[in-house]
Amino acid sequence: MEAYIFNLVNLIAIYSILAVTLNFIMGYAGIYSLAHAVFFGLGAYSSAWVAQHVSPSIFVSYPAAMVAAGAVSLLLALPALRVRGEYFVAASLGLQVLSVTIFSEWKSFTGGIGGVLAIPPVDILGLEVFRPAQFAVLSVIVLVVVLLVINALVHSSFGRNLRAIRDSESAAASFGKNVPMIKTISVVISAALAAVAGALYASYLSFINVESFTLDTSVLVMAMVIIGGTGTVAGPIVGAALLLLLPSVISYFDFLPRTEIGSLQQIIYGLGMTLLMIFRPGGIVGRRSGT
Amino acid sequence: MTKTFKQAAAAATLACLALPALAADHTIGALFPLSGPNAVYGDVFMAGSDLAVEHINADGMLSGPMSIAYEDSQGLPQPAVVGMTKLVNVTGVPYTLSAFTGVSKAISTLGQRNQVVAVNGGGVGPDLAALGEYFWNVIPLVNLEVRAVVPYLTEEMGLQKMVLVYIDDPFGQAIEGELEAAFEGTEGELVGKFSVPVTAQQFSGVAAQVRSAQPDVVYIASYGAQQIQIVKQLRDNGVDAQIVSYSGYITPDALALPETEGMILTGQAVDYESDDPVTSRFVTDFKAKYDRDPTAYNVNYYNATLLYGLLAAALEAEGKEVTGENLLAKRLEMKTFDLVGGTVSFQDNGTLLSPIEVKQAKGGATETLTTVNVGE
Amino acid sequence: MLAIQLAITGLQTGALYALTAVGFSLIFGSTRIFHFAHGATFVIAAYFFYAAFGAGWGLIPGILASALGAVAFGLVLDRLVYVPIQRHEGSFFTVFVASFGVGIAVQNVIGMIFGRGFVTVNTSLSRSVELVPGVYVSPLAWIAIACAAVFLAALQFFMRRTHTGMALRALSDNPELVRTFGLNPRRIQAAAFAIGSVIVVPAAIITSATTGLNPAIGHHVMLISLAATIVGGIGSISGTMLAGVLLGLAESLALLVVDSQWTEAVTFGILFAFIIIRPSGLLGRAAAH
Amino acid sequence: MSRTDPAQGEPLMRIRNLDKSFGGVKAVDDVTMDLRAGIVTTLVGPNGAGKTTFFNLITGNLARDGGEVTWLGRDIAGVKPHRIARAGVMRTYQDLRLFDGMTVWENVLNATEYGALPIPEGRAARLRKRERIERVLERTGLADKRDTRALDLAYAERKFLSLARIMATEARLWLLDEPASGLDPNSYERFLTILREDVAQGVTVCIIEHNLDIVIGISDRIAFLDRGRLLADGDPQSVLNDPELAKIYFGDRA
Repeated sequence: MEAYIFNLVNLIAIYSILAVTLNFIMGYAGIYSLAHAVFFGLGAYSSAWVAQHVSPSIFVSYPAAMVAAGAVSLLLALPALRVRGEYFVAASLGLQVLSVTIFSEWKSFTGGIGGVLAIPPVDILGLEVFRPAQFAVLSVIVLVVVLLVINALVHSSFGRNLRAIRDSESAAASFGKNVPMIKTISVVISAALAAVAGALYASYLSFINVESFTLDTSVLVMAMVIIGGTGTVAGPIVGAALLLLLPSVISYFDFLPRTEIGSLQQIIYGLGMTLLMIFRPGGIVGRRSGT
Repeated sequence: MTKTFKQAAAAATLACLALPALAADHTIGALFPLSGPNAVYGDVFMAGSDLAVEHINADGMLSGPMSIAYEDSQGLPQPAVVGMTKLVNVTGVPYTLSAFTGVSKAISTLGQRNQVVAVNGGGVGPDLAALGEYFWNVIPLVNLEVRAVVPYLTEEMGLQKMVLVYIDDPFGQAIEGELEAAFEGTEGELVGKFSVPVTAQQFSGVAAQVRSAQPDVVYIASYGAQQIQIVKQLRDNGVDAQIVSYSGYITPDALALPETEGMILTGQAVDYESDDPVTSRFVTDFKAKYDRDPTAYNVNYYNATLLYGLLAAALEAEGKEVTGENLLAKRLEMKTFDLVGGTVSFQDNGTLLSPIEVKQAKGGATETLTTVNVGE
Repeated sequence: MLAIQLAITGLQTGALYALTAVGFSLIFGSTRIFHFAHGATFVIAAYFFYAAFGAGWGLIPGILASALGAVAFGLVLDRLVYVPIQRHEGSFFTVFVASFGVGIAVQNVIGMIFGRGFVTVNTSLSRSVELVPGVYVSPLAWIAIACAAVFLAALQFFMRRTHTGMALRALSDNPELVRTFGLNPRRIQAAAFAIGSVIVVPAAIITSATTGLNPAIGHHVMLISLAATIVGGIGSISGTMLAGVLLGLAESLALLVVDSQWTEAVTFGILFAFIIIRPSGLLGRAAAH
Repeated sequence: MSRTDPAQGEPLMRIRNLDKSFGGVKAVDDVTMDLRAGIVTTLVGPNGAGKTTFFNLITGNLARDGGEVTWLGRDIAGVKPHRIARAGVMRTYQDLRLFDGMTVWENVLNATEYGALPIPEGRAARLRKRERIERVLERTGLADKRDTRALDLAYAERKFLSLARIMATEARLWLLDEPASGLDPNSYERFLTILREDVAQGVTVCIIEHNLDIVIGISDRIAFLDRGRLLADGDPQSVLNDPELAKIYFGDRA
């Protein structure tokens, strides 16, 4: 029973990190990425590879994951600098689909659809953390650290620069801001921190494969941000918790046929997104639209 | 939010979370595809396992009522791992039924780490034999099927040039390896190999490639809805060579497809006519309950479930606790079991041996052409 | 020979892509609504046909049911989702998310009703005949190509020669202008949805007989439509058609070089490259910024 | 603050034979002029004369087709807008382009923050910056609104915020695109006061304006643009009294 709750805590913490980091570029920089799962995946695969081949120490595998994802995120920064709006969404979709193909085909690194098996548990100064309860402590601490980092950034001049760019790119440039540089840095930070979620995920489940890093995941994380509230601190976490609790709550309605639970959950979150956009586009936590 | 509402909400949440504790005395888990393109298998598997539960409970074999907690794997590794985590941590089962090669490989680490037995009756990838002592197979793996069918094709039917169309996942890759090995030192050869992604449904391009390789015979290694599409689209696009597939093709949907007519298929041989009490009871009750003839999958999951009943009953008779660890010890101790199809014994790697039938699809059913003993 | 066969296969696929994409392109180009639920329209059209045809209604009633379903869905979505959102806020992302949500819901509702597996409409028309030795073409391929040609020509005529068509073209540039013509922009928008939805019907029906349907197919349809619209150039109907055909060809001809699991990557690699290098697309007029 | 060199009246920015066309239409056609230190130059001309395009060209927002622009003697061809801004050329926009989601305070503060990554600054520097912004807000009458989002301001307040952003920077050349249009008499008195004070401090201003009271009230020099061509560039009286120019300018109203 406790294990079940800790299990949920772990999943919520991991997805919260994803939602918070996506919110960082979506809510503050106006970069609407549908490729966030790519960096989640990169983080997971890289940390798994490092854990298996170099060292499962958190001080080795996690930074490695961050570096890998941060480097590849330059591919996402490229369209982010060139285009906005619908074009960027389409570009990020393209990147997401391409990455899934590469995740499926680069079998020596990712194991393809068969995935990476038997990933060693994460090692913190000699302590192997894999039991749900211990892991919950780790995942919550990591979430808090990520939150602190993001929060500090958002409230610094960097965060103001991001919001300035979101509101008016040309005016931001007219006030001396290196718009491409700031956008690139924000994408890199977001991707690197999302990779931490991937590293947690890989060491927690001890198994990863491409299915966890598809467009569906990107959409799910986006839904978490939007349902919770774009550009707010608590929104993404509320959204993550809500969407992850939804299936467990639905699965306790015994009268529902087992095979329909998945569908029902999807219908609820699909319609939830639509209704929210019609009646409260700012999300659950967000303030009402300004105009 | 008012305080009462908060309390009510908290209470409701707790009540929800507390439910699994009320589960039946003997609960085992199952990770079957209940939704998605492979859901048809879930129905077939459940038909077998549900009947076994009925029999075990009717016989009062165990101290309390037995039930199965089904989790939907969709036939995919990722949902399966999530389901397995739930079965291990929440439901707290000592024994799970598994299916599909990718699923089984993915959950095996969790099973091994938490000492929970996982029994496969559906996946046939040869590497399923090497997933650790907590992973058992009650199905002959596909290497046996391949080794049975290749000589039949090349020698009996004179079909030398084969093209393989396989799904790009652990199962498909395993088949590819097995076929390569099976053709070594024979007259025949593998003249083309085309992999298709798991989610693909458009095969006209692949069909053109298959045709241009001019094979005598085409081997299809996929599952569920996809393999039906492959066969249909190959035929639609002018491939008229003999088509061959494995036991996974033998599902009601696939046999109903007009294009299936004449295909060569393999599968484990089950002697439904056997007069041992377990087999005849299974065949009679299965026909009565589902109004159709049982297939090998029905048998395998009936057997996998019955195996738990036998092991747990033996443990209870000794006053031992029914845990994964004890179940494993008991299996190693008992070695042979009376299951559907006769008395069987496990190999050391936790896998059952069984003779293989080579059959041909005719009018929505299969006709046995020959039975091959591939045993070591 | 293989190349010719793949080119013909690609042409058939491309014709279907063009037919699907052009509906999205028309809606997006004229109303600027990021109608991600276009894939859902396709799924609805296809399953309505499947259900009606399967129930023995025959071909023509089946097509009518399919068209009716698609148009009704498009109009309802416009009326109940897009118009209310446009009333308080026009941000493309809000519209996109709402539309995405509808797409997810439709996919799962269809799945609950018709099952999540593949379904196929059985017809002898999907059976190929040998055209020249080694090249097989099914009657459906000809039907697909003919449908694409006829529908797209009719659409071009409509856009250039009728009042509503011209108003549609004007709508994206200047809704006020439409008003001064004495036309109601909201009506024109509804017209865009009706036409954009109905034009997926031939592709949906042909797909149901060739590659078969499943409820998740809308996703792929939508991605292809988006890719074709952008590669063709937003706002350009002929650009979208051209891009649809080219993407189909590219996907098919790629098999000469790579395994089939790379075909999707080929399409989206092209899309990604276009966005980076030439965001205005093949025939687009508007710049991306 | 050293705004001493070049001396008053010396050219800060030199513009030579500047050209720009859009699809065959010349938006800016062979314009040559200097923006001189400490001097207020007003660009006048009918709508579509190319005034805003001229701004876009000299701030690097648009690439020019021909000609030369130097800033403090350095050619700024191909230099990115943010570099030109950091070198001391800042502008406002006719449509304001405020950072709508940010508060008044953040808008002004952010206008002074150039670096991509936050650079830790000393306590003293922080205090000085704070005081400077306080002063700017007081002068523009926005002190009470510091925590209001830009989006929620009234029209005149938005115009002053646009000005406040540029006031807080250390720019030496201000390019103001119709900063006073639509202001009530009180507001533009305030606006004129601010401008005079800052010009007295050494700021150089180039301003696009239609309101003749403001043009007369503040200009040291007037440049008259029509259809991209610089028709006149001289002291206010001579330009305003030229009957030919008046005809072009007021033509549509006469």
